[in-house]
Amino acid sequence: MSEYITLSMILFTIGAVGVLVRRNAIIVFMCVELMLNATNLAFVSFSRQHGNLDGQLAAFFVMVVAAAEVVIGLAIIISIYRTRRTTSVDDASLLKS
Amino acid sequence: MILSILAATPIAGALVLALLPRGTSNHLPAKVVALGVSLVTLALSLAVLAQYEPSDGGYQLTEQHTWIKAFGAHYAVGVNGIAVTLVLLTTILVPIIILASFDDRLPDPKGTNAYFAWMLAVEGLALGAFMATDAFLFYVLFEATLIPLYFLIGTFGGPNRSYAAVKFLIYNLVGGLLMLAAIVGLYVVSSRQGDASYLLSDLKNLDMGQNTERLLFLGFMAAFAIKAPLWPLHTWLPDAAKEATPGTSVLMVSVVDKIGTFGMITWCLNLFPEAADWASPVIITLAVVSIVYGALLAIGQDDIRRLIAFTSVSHFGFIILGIFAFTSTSMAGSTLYMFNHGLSTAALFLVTGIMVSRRGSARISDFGGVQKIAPIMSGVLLLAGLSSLSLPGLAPFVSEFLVLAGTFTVSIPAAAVATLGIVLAALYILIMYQRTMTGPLAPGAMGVTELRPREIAALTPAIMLIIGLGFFPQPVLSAINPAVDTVVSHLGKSDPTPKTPTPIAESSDQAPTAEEGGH
Amino acid sequence: MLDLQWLLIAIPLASGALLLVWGKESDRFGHLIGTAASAASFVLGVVLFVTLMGEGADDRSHAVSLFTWIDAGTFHVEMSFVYDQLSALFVLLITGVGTLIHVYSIGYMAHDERRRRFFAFLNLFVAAMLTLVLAGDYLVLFLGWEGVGLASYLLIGFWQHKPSAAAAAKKAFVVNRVGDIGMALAIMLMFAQFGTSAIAAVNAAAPGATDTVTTSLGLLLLLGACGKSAQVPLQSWLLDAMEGPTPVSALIHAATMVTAGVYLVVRSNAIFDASEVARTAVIIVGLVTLLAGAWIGCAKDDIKKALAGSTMSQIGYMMLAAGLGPAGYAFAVFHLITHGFFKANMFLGAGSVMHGMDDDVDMRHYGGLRTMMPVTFATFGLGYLAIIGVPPFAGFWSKDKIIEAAFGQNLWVGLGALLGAGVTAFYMTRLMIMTFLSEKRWREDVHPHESPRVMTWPLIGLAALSAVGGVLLLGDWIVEWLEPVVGHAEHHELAVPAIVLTLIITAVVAVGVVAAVAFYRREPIAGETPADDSVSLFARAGRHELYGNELNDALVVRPTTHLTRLLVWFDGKGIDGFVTGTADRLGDTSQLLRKPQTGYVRSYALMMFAGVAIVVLCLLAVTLA
Amino acid sequence: MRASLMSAELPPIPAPEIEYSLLAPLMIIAGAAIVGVLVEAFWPRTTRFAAQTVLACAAIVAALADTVWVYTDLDRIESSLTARGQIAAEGAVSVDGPGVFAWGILLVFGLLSMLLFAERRLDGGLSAFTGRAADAPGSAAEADAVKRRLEHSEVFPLALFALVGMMLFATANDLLTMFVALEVLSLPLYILCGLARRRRLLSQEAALKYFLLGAFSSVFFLYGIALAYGYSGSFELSAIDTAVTSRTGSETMLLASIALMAVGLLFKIGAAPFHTWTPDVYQGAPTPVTAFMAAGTKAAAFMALLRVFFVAFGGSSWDWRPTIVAIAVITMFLGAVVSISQTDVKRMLAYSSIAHAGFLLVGFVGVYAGVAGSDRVTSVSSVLFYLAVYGLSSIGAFAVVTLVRDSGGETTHLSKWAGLGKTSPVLAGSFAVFMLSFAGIPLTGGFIGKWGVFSAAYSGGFWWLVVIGVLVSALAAYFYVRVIVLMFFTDPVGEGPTVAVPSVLTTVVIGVAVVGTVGLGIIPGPLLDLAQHAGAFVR
Repeated sequence: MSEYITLSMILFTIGAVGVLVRRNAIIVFMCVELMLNATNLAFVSFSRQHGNLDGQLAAFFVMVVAAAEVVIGLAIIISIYRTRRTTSVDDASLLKS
Repeated sequence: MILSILAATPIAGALVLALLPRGTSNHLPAKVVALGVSLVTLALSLAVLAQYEPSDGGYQLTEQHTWIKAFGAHYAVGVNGIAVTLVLLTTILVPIIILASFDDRLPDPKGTNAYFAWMLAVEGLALGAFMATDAFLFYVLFEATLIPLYFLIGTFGGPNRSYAAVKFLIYNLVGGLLMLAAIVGLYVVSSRQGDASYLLSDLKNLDMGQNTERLLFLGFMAAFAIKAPLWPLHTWLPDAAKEATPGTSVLMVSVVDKIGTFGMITWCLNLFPEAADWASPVIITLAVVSIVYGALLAIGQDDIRRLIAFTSVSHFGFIILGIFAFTSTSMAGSTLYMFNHGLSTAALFLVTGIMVSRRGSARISDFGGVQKIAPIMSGVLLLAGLSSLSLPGLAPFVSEFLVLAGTFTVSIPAAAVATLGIVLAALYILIMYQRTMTGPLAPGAMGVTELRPREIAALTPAIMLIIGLGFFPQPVLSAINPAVDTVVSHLGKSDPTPKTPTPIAESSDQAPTAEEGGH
Repeated sequence: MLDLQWLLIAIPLASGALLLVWGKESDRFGHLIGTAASAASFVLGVVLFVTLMGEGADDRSHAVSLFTWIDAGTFHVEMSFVYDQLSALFVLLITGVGTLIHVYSIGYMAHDERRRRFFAFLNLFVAAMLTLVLAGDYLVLFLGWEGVGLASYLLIGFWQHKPSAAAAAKKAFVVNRVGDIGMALAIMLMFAQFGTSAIAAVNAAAPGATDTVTTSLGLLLLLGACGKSAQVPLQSWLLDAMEGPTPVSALIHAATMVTAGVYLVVRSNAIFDASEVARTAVIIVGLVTLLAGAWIGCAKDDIKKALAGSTMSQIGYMMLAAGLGPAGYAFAVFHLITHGFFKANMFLGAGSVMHGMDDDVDMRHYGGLRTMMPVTFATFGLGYLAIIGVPPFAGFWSKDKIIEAAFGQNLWVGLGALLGAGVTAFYMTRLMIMTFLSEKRWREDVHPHESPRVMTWPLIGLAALSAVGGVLLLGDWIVEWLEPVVGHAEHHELAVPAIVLTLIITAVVAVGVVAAVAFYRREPIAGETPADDSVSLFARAGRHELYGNELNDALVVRPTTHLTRLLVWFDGKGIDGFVTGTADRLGDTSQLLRKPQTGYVRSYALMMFAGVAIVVLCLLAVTLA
Repeated sequence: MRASLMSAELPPIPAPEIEYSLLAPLMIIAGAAIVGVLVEAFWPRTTRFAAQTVLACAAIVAALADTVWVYTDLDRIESSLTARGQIAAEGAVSVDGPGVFAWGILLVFGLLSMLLFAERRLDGGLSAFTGRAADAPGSAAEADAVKRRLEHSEVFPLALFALVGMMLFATANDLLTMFVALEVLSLPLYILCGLARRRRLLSQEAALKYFLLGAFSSVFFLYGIALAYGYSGSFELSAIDTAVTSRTGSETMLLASIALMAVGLLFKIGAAPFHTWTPDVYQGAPTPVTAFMAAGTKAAAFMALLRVFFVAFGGSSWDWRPTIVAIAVITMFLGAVVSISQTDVKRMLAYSSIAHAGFLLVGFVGVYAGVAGSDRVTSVSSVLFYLAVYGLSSIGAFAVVTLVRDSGGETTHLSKWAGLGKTSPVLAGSFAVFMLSFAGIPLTGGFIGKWGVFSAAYSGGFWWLVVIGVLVSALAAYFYVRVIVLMFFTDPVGEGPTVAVPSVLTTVVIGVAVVGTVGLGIIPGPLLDLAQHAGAFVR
């Protein structure tokens, strides 16, 4: 059982590192999605472990939320892309200090 | 009820002034309204005095309503002899200040209404602080006085006013917030022993435990020591006094700073008697340092207003010394000193303010020989100065001597070093007088013309009181004594008895009255 | 009747206040009001004195309390006055000499536009001085003490437009304040020890107090007395004080105020009687001042400063006498009174001379004035004879008694006093010669003339008193009169009969006179003061007032100035620097802390991630540790 | 009918029991939001903005009225002396005193924000939101949108969705609901942040940053939920509490769960070191949105924080308190210190909000639940009061910001504010009142708020934290005071700022905020009693 949790953690960490190192907003965003799915894996594993369905249910909720997030996120990224012709998160740094 | 009306009158006056149209070019209506309100307040305070029974040491004319139930805070007011003295001082000084400030040249004349409105606001809040018998109410009013003063300094002061205003505010706020921590602590301690209450009468009997008591005492003392100001927490005062208008300076030093010393007696000593006793050696030391240090610094100043500010540091040292000597003599002296220092500093600030505004400079070296063209002004300056150096026959002498004599009975070194202050006081006043008023007329000082009738009218009451109380301080002292005795006995202290009582203690010449003297 | 003693004070006080407040319209007659007030006080003083004489010898101390001045805690002070044998004499001296000087001032200040204010200040002085001598409580005495100080300050600096006058006034006040520390501490000590500062009570309790207490009290009072009476080491202000108008010098700085120190010691006799150390200190101070003043008097060319040196010296005699205890108190007072007569006389004479010499004070510019100013010369001459102690003039009697008593105490003290008498004769003769006798040295444009009557009549009055003042000693009257106040003196048998001593003294005086004549008649007196390096070290030191000012500068003034500068620096850079420095540091911190806010979202994410790691580790560490 | 759809072998799923009367406020807002979407689709463009405004405001007012009714009707819980209310919606929502109180203040904030959203008089008759978000800034299309006076009236339903998310967040009784609520409140805000009419580049950047960091933080929160679930086997707070008190599972997992959930929540309240988004987003977002976020998000997130930590993790408070104390100190200090060197009003207010998060955390770590039968101020009641006052002053302050303008829209650089007190004393005076309240000067609500959180901390034994708190308050006061210096004591540079004349909407907002701020300083009693009355959380 703990292997799944370990995997989930590894995936989560990969996602987090991806967020930190990648410049492309889309990829950063995809890394967040990866982290969400790593969490889903954890939910399902724990659900199995505890023998109730709450965790699995949670996974569905998370998927829906993730979908909604994708909509919002892509909208924002696209609108920025239209303005700046780039999706690099490093270019959006007018607001600082 | 009358106390509430007394405090509310100037506040209401301030609101009226704020709403008054900005009218004519000389803003006379606003000035007259302000003066009128302050005189009504004075009349009310005299009415309070008429109802006050001096021989009673407790709180009178009390009023009490629950204010914030969750905090145990009350709207509770009342006056004892100490409070009534300071109420009187405030109400006497404000009309003088307003009258003397009629012609102040403000950076923006449109602000005249605001100028006087803020002054009245200070008066109302200060009166409230003196009359509050609830720690929370006291704290709120104590801190609230910062805002009008902040605006008075920052809006209407000299070129460097915003720096001075911010320094004033932050400095005092640091103290005030430390006191807030203690106020919060009081609540916690009090609520642990039943229903929370901030009433002075309840807090007096609170059992807090040694360490808590000391911590809370330090919190209160931090605020008061900055306000009063005690060395080395004084550096905001010279800057503020230098930039503020004379009227503001008087309000600040003569009235609002007195809340600090008043708070030491009424709150620190009543609430934390053991902690006060514990801290007294350090505080006495700092007070003595203040006396000498303030005086020496005053000698070294070239700016008249900074000089007066440093003299106040020195005088506040005396007041604090008297309070923490814990004898009824010295404490009565300190209380009287608050009153007298208020008067003498008011006279000094106002007359030098007139000088400075006519000369366009506050540097002592820019004056010289003014006596020749303005004899009355120089006379008033000299008299105010002499009162500041505690010349016998003028009011501050009585209080200063009481402080010293009372202190001497418990600490000879403190009294002896403090006595050095009387020489230094002579130096700073007389050097200032010598450089500004005597000698040949300085080239730029031609414009320092004689006092005008309105200015004389403003200064006369202060001067009369300074002289009158020099010979007849007893009316004030008789109100102060019972209250001070109550505080001293709450501290568990009593005055040391004479070591070699005189064999004819009640010699024939003083027999009739001496018996009344013993408490 | 004797209850009216407060009126003595009230009359001049009211007059002074009136003159100050009343506007310009009173300029024409203000001086008359002032003089009348002083005269009224004098008349009342005489009436009271006569009444007192009528009382029995033991009933002559009459106390009255007007009101409770201060009552706070355990501190209680009555505004009380005592009219007794001692204060009665002083009242007469103050109001009598005071009135004469008021009269004199009418003429002397005739051309001063601020004459009204001058008289107001004089009245205030008289009121304060009377308060001082009538006070029944040390604190009331202190009130008068400071009141005369204030009046002295105002009058020395009366011509405020002269920077030197203003400086001298300030110096006088400040130096006096140093003495006041002693007074103030003494009163506090009385309060702490005896629970009262009423003079009678303190004097009654003093014998019961410990040595430490009485010695401390004595020394503290002596410090006060030194300030007021210009005794070493607080002597430096008196010579500068001559900047004031001459009537002021006569009244305040010769006849009355400067003798207040002596009065204080005599009044506090019980304290000094109880402390050998304090008495000795008084003697030493008196003796040193006696000689120092005489020394200075020998070297000054400024007529007023020469007289001021003499005043110091004579007060030194009084101090010395007072330090001798019951044996000397009466003689101290006696000398104080005779000195009040002749010194006021001479000061007014000097003023008269200056009046005729266009306010020149340099004796080197005088000479041969006896013919131009006969009345002044004659009256001054009587004063001269009195001060050097030529029988039977007033000074002879008083000084003789003091020297005699000094020998009774200690041979060396006696010798010192005797030497002083000789030197006195020397410098006074020098002064007479330079001013009135020798050849005329005044400049062309100066036209010496006798002063108007309003000035000469007081001179004549004072001269008469200088001549006959010795009658107070007739039949030891003054000794017996004062005995209830100062106590009975044990009579000391001297090694030589009194008459022999008197002869010796007279001989010494004669030597002084002869020496001066020899010195100053030998060759013409230079018209200008010789340069410092052409005169003897002795003269040079005298001219520089024995370097008292330099000493004060080095020991007190300069260190204080440096300390003040240092503290101003410290206040700005140290204390306030700490405050503003803290503010600056916070500003720097603020700049530093805003650096991580780079605007790059990835760095924000990194910070968050690091934050997550830290929070997790913290939680684990807290729990597992 | 129903029975025919069910297959025989599946267990019957009972119909959930929903307490509609208790949840009505939530339903009203959610319903209004959905109706808003429909209005967007069908209502004629010309009056759509007005219709949306009326709809939103009416819904909020109705919800507020209902909230009051719900609050007064809350039942006292038998088992606890201080808690009132009940668990509703099958354990998903906890309608208890603090929660409903939070609804109340959130709805008030929402209403005031809607008034700001609806202000159209400041910028040539158009709202503060861009006409067509899809247009690139500076493009011809954008100019065309302006010419055609297009407006995004979707902001109202979006805001309502965010509002319902906040309300749910504050009352969520299980972690899954809480997560959903978090997203419901966040997602609309991400969009709203990017809709500014002026300075669109900044606005879009703010949206992007907020979105990326928000998503990042909510993943941590979610993983924390997963671990909590793994630890206890349930999402319900009370069940987790049971597990925590009995210490059944792996300690490490519990602690990691606490840490990760704390991160998500601390991110939302803007506590250091998770504050980095705050200044950038506050500055870039349209000011009405900033006001809404500053007041609403902080309140909702704080209630969630309190609920999670007091109800679910209350049993291990000794584990997390030291860390939270450290975070409180760092947050206070950082917010106060960095704001000193800010030159932009909105950024400064952002840092100030960080500092206030710190002060609120001070009240929170007191973990003081009160004593039965005593009226002592508790952590919950003090934080509730603080949130109310802070939110009110914040909205007021941002409302003032919308009025100070130059040709390019709002002028938020502090130097442009110099002399504002001379040209428009009333406006500057109002701003000064908010600043003084933030600084905690007596006679303003901020003072009472500070007193409350400090007393909770003191009661919880952290007197030294109170001392640090007051010292930082003094530090924080410095920059509030500096703004007053600038407005009142400094002469205007050049022409000085122009103050747009607002419509009655903004005026009302500022007026209410001023009256509320001062009123709560002088007569805090009623609101305090209300907060006291709210009592503890229902488990």
